[in-house]
Amino acid sequence: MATEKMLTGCAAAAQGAKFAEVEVICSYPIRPYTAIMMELAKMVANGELDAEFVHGEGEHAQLSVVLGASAAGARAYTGSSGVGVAYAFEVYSPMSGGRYPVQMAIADRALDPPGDFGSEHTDAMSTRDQGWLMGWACSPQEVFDNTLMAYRIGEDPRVLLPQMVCQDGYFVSHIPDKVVLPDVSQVKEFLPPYNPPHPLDPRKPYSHGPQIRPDQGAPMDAQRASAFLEVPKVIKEVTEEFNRIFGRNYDPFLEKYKLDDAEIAFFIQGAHANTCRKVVDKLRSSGVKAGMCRLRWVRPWPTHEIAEALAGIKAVGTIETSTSYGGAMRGGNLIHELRATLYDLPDNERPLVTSFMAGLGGETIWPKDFMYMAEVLSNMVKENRTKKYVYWIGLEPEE
Amino acid sequence: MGSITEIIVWTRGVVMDKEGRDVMNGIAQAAILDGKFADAFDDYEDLPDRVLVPVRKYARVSDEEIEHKYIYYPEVVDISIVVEPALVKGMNVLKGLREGGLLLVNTKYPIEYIMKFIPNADVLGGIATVDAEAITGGKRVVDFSGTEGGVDAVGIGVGLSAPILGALARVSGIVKKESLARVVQNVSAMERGYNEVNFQKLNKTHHALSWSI
Amino acid sequence: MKDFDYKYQTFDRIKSYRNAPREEYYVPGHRTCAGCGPALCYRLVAKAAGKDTIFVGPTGCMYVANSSYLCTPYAVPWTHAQITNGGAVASGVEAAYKVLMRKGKYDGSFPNIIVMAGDGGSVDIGLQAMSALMYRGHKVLFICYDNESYANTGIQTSPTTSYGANTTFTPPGKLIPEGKTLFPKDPPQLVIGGHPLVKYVATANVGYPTDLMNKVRKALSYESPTFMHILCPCPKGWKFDEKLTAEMGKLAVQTGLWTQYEWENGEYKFSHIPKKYKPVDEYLKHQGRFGHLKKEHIAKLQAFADAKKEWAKKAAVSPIEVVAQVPAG
Amino acid sequence: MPRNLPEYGKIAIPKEREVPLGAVTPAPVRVQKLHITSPWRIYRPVIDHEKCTRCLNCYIFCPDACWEYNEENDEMELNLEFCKGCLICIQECPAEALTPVHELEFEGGVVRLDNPF
Repeated sequence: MATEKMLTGCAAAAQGAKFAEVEVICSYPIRPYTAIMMELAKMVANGELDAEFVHGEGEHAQLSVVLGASAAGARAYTGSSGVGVAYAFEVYSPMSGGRYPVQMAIADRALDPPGDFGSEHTDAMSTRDQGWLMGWACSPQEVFDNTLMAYRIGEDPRVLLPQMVCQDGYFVSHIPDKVVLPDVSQVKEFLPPYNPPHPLDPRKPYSHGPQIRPDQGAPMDAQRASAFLEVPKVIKEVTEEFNRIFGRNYDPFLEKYKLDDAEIAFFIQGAHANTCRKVVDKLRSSGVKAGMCRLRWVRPWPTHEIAEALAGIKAVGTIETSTSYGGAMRGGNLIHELRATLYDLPDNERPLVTSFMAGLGGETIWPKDFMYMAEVLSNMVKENRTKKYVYWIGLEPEE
Repeated sequence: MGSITEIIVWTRGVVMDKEGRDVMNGIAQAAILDGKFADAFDDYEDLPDRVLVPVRKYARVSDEEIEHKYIYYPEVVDISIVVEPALVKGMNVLKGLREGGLLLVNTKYPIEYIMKFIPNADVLGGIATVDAEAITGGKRVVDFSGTEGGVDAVGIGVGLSAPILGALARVSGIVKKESLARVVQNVSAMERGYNEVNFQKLNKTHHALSWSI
Repeated sequence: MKDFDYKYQTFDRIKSYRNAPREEYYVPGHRTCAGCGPALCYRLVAKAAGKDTIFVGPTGCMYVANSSYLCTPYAVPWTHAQITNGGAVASGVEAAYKVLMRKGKYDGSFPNIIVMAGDGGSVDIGLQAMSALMYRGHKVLFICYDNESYANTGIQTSPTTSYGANTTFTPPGKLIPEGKTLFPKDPPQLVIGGHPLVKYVATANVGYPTDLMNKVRKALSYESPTFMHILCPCPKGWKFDEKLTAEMGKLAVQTGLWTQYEWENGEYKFSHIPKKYKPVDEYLKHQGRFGHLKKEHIAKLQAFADAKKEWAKKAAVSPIEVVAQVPAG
Repeated sequence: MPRNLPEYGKIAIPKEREVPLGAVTPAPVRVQKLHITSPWRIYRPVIDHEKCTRCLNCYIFCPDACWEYNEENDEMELNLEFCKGCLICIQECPAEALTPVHELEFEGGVVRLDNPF
């Protein structure tokens, strides 16, 4: 029977892993994600979850342990934050290239220097081109749901790719909210056991990951790229099925909040969308036609869906919670892909696009900050031009 | 674009790798002294080489600047040089050879005997042999300083490569003997290779190779 | 953790070459050097371990030369690991088998899980993962096949490269005439010294195949992690005639530069101790990597060998205290 | 798409360039026939069955598992398709039953591969 509990994002992730009956877990402590492992450790110690709980010697080892476990045929789970995500970097590509559908929970955190335990998306965003599915949750409930959905999508024979289930450190990972936990039978209906095509099994020997010649490199890369062409279809199917079984109402790729008649819109991912939504309401009540588009999947990037959702809106501002030093717009990551996404819209439907560096290092994005951004966007509409690529919230020079 | 002569050198990993590299580098360095344009490089896929594994190396010689300098594989080959004769059994040493091209083998065996192992010899314009083992006393230099495009610390043509280079100069005229003499360490072995090469002209003709023997 | 009766394999002692299993699980058709010591080691290990085996192969010659271009010589399951993480990937494979067997998803006996890591993948860049595996107590045999260099990339120095070796990163020169100036790490002692769950560590050498195979079998019969350090002469990197691979192994023992032993529950057992040791030069003279050494350098290597002999003598009589004590039971 | 946005494109890997999913390949049985190594050989070890004592040294020390004892005719057999010619077997033979003979002395065994692997 479904139950409702107050859970943090970390606790919700742990519950998701438990309902997914993960078999091998590999931990290493780093805040804020570490609470996920603390919860799972308790479950294993109490016999609530029959899994091997391996204490990795670092994040690189975490990824390596779960790679081995997945290759041997177990459903494997790990996670990290911040510099830990960076330390594991070598193993991301072997994981996706070998088509091991492990799951990594990321409660994001700023990278060093100097040490900063605050939330920022730069850790996970730095790994976005390594062939992993990357989803972003904005609430503990969505963390729980994404955990199950990501396994189902990643383990689909058409996909077989590892998944990152990201949540904002602290804001989601450490603030409890209502989470509906399903009945076990619902999960059984939704998520079949992991059944890899060629596990490391002495009864039927296979070699995993031999060397290839340079001329075999392009087909190998194309193979992963092809899988990503299939993924959107699978995400749609799985989300629909999830909604049906669990009674939720997710759009597969985007949360489209009051976008239909919007003139200005915020383009955002993660926790700050919760504040943003309220600000949109406030703006609406004062007559500003504002809306919000929240990304649920960064990889695969839902190009067509975004273009359709934002077509006709006059000005869009990305809320960047990550850095891309020296990048095309000199700000964050989202604006690059968003501008590329909107490029092919007809002239009369293509929004003006700027970006807001906000929420960096774990700073809160206050409603007043969103109000300021709305003002920038409204001015862009008025002047019918993008004056600047990037606005550093709280750090802008006086004009 | 002028005519480019493409040369492939077949040798064996580690124990005869430097000899093969010396052949390709010797050709290129002598050609440059001749006033020509030339490249020489290992086959990147054949690296790292293993003891006795068949490996390939390439040289290009041209009267004009070489446009496809950075293109990895030659599309066609004009001269195939085999540094260790048993390779003719294992490898198709005439792969990609242009009609009328040259095959040069370091061997003590007579040409007719070597031909037994080359069923596709009808493409050849000429075949040459030189017994580099006999000339140098079988001396092979094993040194890794020149691997991976490194700077060779030992110098070119101390061992087997010297007579092979001499033989090549004589039959193909692709490089001048005088230039080779400025490149190789063991000049007398190179001269002996030049003088002692065996050559048999075959029926096919080549647009660039005119046999000087 | 949980009470579950895992079905483990048992092994007979191999008494002679004829008695060794005929089946090969490391089959012909690979791009290792003619006369490759590590390849011979791989073959003997696979033969001793048999078909219920999973190999984890971190990057190195035994990955690149063996699994060239989508064809591999491993007739049993094998997976590549990064050069960094052989120990961690193997830990994951082992953990998976534990849980899968417990859940009734795998009904065979517990497979042998063997990491075949080079010296770099064991005690240099791979040390952290190897040590963690030993500490956590996974039922894995970690083998360091030691060819004393990063051979796959063209013979660069590693922590087990001998003093005085000419490698492409330690070329002898005017200022540094001996080439490599450092003495090597001691892999088995690294394991023995700090991992309480490890109860069996052995050294072996491709010059002594039966001994090697029996040590592998003994190691595999433990339910805890085991470690083997296997000397695998490398004709390319050491620059000796490729037919001398096994001879180099034997000469290493006969000169005292390599010691054959087992360490079992805190006690040492030595084998192949020569009645009279040969001078180290008998070993060095065949190897081009030492061709540049002067008398004084060779004397240093002789002193190194002598110290090893002394150590072996002492260790054989009275067990040497181990820092990380082995818990009883 | 009503707005006629560009498609992502499709990928068609030609049959001859296909690679297995995740580069996971079936294990070989007895030999890896995709990787014949006879072209490596300069010298072939030739056995004198009279002198051979069946001590199996050649078998046990071969890195390429090329020697096998044939029980039926009580003879050692060499797998010429894979023998690389390292000659360890000759070095380890206590009976001097093996001699190296240059590969070109034998007219058989021509494979003429296009590529070294």
